[in-house]
Amino acid sequence: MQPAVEFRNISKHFGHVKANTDVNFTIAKGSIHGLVGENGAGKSTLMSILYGYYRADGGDLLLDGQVQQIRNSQEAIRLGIGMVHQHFMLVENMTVLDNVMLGTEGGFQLARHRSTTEAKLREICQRYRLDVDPLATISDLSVGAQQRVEILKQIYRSANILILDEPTAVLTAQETASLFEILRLFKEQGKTIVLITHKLQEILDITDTVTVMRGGRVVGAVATAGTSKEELANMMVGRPIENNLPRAPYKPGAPMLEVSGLQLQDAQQVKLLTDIGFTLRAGEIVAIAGVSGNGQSELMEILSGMRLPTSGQLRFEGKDLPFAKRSDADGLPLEFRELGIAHIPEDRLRDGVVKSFSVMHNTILGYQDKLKNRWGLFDFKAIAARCAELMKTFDVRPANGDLRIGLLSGGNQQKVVIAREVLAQPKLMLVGQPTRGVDIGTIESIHKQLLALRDSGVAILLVSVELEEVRALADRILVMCGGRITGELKIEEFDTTRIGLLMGGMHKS
Amino acid sequence: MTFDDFHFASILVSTVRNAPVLIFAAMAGLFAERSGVIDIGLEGKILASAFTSAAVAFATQNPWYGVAAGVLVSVALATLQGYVSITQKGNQLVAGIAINIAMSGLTFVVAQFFFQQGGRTPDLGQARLFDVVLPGSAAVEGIPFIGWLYGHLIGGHSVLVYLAFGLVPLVHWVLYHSRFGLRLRACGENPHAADAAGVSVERQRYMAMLVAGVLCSFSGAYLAIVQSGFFLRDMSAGAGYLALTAMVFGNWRPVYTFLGCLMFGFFGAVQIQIEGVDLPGIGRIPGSLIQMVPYVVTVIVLAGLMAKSVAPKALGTPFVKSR
Amino acid sequence: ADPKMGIVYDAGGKFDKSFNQSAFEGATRFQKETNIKFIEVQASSDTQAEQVLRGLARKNLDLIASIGFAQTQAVQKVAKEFPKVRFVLIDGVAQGANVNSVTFKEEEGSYLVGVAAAMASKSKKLGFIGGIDIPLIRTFACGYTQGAKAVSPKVEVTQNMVGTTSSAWNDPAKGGELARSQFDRGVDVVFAVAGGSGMGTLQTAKEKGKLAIGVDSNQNHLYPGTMLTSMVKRVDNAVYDSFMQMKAGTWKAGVTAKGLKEGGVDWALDAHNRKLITPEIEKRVLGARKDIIDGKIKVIDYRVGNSCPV
Amino acid sequence: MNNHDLPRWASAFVLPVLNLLSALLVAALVIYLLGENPAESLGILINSAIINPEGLSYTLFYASTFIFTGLSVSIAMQAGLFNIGSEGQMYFGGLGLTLAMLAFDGSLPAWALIPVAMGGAALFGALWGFLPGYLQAKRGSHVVVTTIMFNFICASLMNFIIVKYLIPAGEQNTASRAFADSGAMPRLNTWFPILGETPLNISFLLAIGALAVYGLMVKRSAWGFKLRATGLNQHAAHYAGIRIGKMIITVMLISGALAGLGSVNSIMGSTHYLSLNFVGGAGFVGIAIALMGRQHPVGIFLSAVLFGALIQGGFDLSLEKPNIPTETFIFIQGLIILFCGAMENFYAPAIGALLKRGKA
Ligand SMILES: Nc1ncnc2c1ncn2[C@@H]1O[C@H](COP(=O)(O)OP(=O)(O)OP(=O)(O)O)[C@@H](O)[C@H]1O
Ligand SMILES: Nc1ncnc2c1ncn2[C@@H]1O[C@H](COP(=O)(O)OP(=O)(O)OP(=O)(O)O)[C@@H](O)[C@H]1O
Ligand SMILES: [Mg+2]
Ligand SMILES: [Mg+2]
Repeated sequence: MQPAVEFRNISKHFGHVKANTDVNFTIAKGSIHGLVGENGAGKSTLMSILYGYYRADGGDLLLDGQVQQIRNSQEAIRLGIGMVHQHFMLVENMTVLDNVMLGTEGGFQLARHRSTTEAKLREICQRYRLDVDPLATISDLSVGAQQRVEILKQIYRSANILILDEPTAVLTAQETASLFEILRLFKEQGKTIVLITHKLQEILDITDTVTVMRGGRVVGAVATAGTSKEELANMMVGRPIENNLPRAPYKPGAPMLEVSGLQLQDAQQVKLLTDIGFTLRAGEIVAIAGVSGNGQSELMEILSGMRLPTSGQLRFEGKDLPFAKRSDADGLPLEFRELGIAHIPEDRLRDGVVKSFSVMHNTILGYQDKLKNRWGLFDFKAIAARCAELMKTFDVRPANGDLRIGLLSGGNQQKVVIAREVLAQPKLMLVGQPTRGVDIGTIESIHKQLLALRDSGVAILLVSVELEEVRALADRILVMCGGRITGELKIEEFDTTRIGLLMGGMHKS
Repeated sequence: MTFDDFHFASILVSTVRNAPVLIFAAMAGLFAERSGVIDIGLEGKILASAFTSAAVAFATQNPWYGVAAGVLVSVALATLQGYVSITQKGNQLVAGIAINIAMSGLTFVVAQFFFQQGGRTPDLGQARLFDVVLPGSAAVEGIPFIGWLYGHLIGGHSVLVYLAFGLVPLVHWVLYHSRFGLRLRACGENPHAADAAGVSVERQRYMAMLVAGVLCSFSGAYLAIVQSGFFLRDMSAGAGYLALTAMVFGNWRPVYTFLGCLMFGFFGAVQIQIEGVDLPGIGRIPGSLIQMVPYVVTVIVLAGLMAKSVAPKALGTPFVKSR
Repeated sequence: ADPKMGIVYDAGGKFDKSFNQSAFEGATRFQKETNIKFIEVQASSDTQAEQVLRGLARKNLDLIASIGFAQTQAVQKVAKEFPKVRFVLIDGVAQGANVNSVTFKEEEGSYLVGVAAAMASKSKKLGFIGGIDIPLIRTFACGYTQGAKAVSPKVEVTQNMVGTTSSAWNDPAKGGELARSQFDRGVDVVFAVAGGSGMGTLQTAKEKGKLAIGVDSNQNHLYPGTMLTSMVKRVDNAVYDSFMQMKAGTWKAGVTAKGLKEGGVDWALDAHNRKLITPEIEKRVLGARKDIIDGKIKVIDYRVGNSCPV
Repeated sequence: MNNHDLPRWASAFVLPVLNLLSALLVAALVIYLLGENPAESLGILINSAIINPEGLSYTLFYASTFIFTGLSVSIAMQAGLFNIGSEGQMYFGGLGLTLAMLAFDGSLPAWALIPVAMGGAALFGALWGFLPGYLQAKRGSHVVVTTIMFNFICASLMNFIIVKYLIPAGEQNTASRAFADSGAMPRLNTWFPILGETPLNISFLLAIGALAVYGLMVKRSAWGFKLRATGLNQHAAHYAGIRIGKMIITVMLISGALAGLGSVNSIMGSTHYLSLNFVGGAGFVGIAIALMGRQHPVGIFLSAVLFGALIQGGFDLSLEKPNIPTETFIFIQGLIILFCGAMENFYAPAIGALLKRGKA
């Protein structure tokens, strides 16, 4: 049978970065094809070429055996290609309906087609069991729901070839499962699907064939049935991945952070956090598990000084955190940092880095006052040396401190942020979604760093929606739902089902 | 002071007459900016179309040729601005400011070259656009209130005034209820999303600039061939910037922007009325201080009442496919 | 040899429909009659005024006419540096043995048009539209009001200024809008002293069938039928005379204030407004004119005490 | 962003020169259409603006003011604020300067009077920048709108103050009295007589100093880092512990002070009195300069000199060629801004192709 898609010698470079070099492989019609590789391996670039977002510098692209020139997304859409991008392609201040209609309005007058589209969407939601309100505004939706909107868009457009670029990075296990249900349905309908993910288990669970990329080239293509996580990891990273990282025995020290009666209400008096209380000790990792959007982000913002709580007691090393007498949180994160609290924010692009600053400048962010000399000036030689050192230790690639950080792949951006915060030698480390969108090699190194930090006596509060990650790192687990802590477990008691129930708010009180 | 000194009727009529210059320009700016292109070049386009309209209306002795020529020139400028901002991906503020400065000079030079009157065109005389008298105005003239309402507030304006006021619901409809508007807003908020949905961002932005060019030209035409009856150097006198202000004030939404324009028109009219009048408790405010009434009011309203303004997210950033 | 003449306009430029233009006309008249050319320059800022004056002085000009009070300090300074060059300053007073300062009694001319306006008005409500609120403009307004009140103390004068920046002289839309608003309030004669903005006023008066009064040069011809008269300020004469004196060798330094008597200001009566000026009006205005010249009526100059008696 | 991988020398020198030439080409066309010889005109322009020492001196005199207003706009831009209000801030700064002069020019010697007056200018300029800054920081009022409004308000207020309080009795000129000679900025022709009788004064050196300090602060200091972080990503700035509200207010104070200092050159360097609308658009020119110079000290300097040269050269040219009104140079300014500031990469693809072919 003709393959649905064939890449022939596709190459693409951005400036001096060779994102794709002589890529050759085929995707069989009606199959689910996995695409894996380290951060920056060129997966998104390749798929963007297929979707007409970028144009290849060289090579041919064949659809159903025909060479096609896909110059822009319109042409790709016309050819029946749909893509769910790594970063959401949604207009935040519009409704789901408008987002779906965008590009497929069906006429100059929107009203004519609004109601039919809406009806169709509701029907699709029902058929595929997607929980989305067509009339909701995107900015009000959780990331999971936004992901569902992206899927909904593609179903509505009934693409024949569907590209999904890391759709599961922000989904919970249940959400992932239901997405896969949909993908299987698609496959039954004869559609071709390309799935990019860093979670090898997912590859094994759903794909038929896998292509592995590294450094812009294809380094392997195998049938899923005949491979294993280890083999894939080996191909991706070039070395085996350790599954169980070594860690020192659990010996918690003095209480570092004591939280009790913490409340948070927003301007509309909606309760975001209710009665949060827990203690975090030196040398332990406490993970907060939960579906995203259940107050974890707000909790982290408060603990890092980015937001003021409504009430509650927060003590750090036995002393109250300096919230009192504050009318706004302006400048507070700096005070927290000076106390020894470091923070790896969950939304690194928004909070963690200044995209148009160089990598080197980003390694200063938050510590600018520590690094200035007595004239208030920077010694850029020393800072560049520090940055080079840090890029080496944390294996940031490319190791060029003068590059705009926005040009680095997500995983490498994350490494820079983590390196920066670790380097500050904090007493308490707040870590939000440290490995979202990060490849397995990098995950391993990030996990190693966090464990080393724990072993050296730092208290770590980890927020993660990945139960795998929680299991790999945590000493104790708190589960949050609806702004409350719904349960606590020791790592020995780890039990996916029970945690899942707690995450859903079903707990015996 | 009595209520009679404070000619409310006259203020309202004056508001209606003052507003169109701002309404046309602000609506033009709205299209450009909702598509993601900053339009600080309104002033230059107003000036250029004011000159062209007046010059052509004079030469042909037909105001409508003047209006048409103004549209052409304004659209040409908008296209240039679009070319720089969209295709060249240049700095949009620079492009706009450059156009403002260049037009301030060029209109003078050309006017001087052709008419030798110090950058002024001759009087248009009969080639002006005159006020429309609504049918039956004379009949109701005598009736208190109704006569005024029908004959002076609603009637008795130039066609362009009706166009300006009629434009507002139209713009609202186009922006929120048409395909064009949906795509426009998407391009201004998240051009990457629009692009991924198969909308050509560049094309959409060019179209927005064209619409902006057309609308903006009416502002100039109104100034020259309705309000003044000739062109005079720099006669836009900051109207483009005020229109921009009204738009920001209205949070880039047509109806609120329109209200912003009316507000400027209204306080401009109030300011005329209270000049030299003894206000109870305050006394007579010196003329030069009265001039600042509309601006002070704007600041107070902005600072006191408005929520944070939310510009289109992609405003000012050329669309480049990269991270 | 012929004397070398120069003329320096201020920021308004030689086509300002106001005193710069008038100066230009005077110089042109001189050139036509004598065939002696003159150099003309516009100084857009006070710094430039000094630069220009110095530049012209270095070219060994014999007489430089500086138009507008903004050049006062520059004239004073450069005149000191170049004692051989002579300067005429229009509208301002500068010290110096080689400077002739010419000012105008705008209040006297304005008084006359005030009289005419008050007589012509049916509503007894008069309007005044100035460019910017500065003493010179207030002087016009004050003289106008004095004249109007002399006809009848009951006459009311509504005053409006166009703006506060230099665009106030180039905003005919606002000039027209101010007129409309005054007409709405019952005004039926309006006096516009606002450069290019005033053009909007005159035009609106035409449109609304109300009377308007022009300023500086005779603007009666612009809208015959609604132009009641113009308050002419003979800057052209001042420049012309000065140039002529230079040619004849009778030029003298000093300060001259030109009023009705000296032919510096006047009202304009010509074929264009003949029909509007009734014999009564004409009689009354001419009477007032004579009284002022004879010193029987003293029109108060706003600038002297920075206040207006009426 | 989109430099087409040109070598540094090409993007830093060849492109700007080509752009400038393009602007001049259009200008030449206009001059030709006006009936004059473009080459000759350009010769006069360059001679009287750059080559002739007195002309150059005037060029630099105008540039001194523009550097200050350009810096004023630039520094606010670094924090992501578009300050359109430099015009009003400079105007108000002139008032501060004048009040200091009126109070002290009879009593203080020059070495004390000049700094005090400069302090007055900076203080009043800062005050006029403070209010929009405060409203932006605390109330979220868009600084573009408020600064436009404050320009208008300033014009009215100054009109009122000058006419009501500052015009000496019986004077016609809408200006304050002239200040004592001790309040004059020392002129550079004292040391360099070749400059002739021109107002170029030590403000020029101060402007250069301000550029250097600006460059140092923005690029090398921790404060500048915070400033730019605030401008580029407020979320990240907040995360980094930068006090955004304070930063906005501070930068608007500095921006206003810089604009206020622009009045020192105009008033103490040249006219020695405060007159109505003395700013004459220098604040708006500052916007063009900041944008064209890309907020870089060298860029600001070059653009300021270019604008100064156009004013000076254009003025002289219009003297010699009555067919070319001075307004022509306003048009040419616009063209230059367009070509050099907004179409900076117009020739990049062509140059890139040329270079590639040369290599192959
Ligand atoms: N628009 C761009 N400009 C410059 N460089 C880019 C651009 N897009 C991608 N790159 C670079 O190209 C390389 C491949 O990037 P790509 O996004 O395709 O990687 P990826 O495999 O999708 O990584 P990840 O797993 O992190 O999503 C990276 O080095 C990246 O930095
Ligand atoms: N180069 C400078 N020029 C002008 N003001 C400056 C400069 N550097 C610092 N400041 C201001 O001086 C004050 C003290 O500087 P410093 O950098 O210590 O501020 P800070 O209190 O740490 O501010 P933040 O809380 O924003 O970090 C601040 O108001 C700052 O904005
Ligand atoms: Mg990717
Ligand atoms: Mg600090």
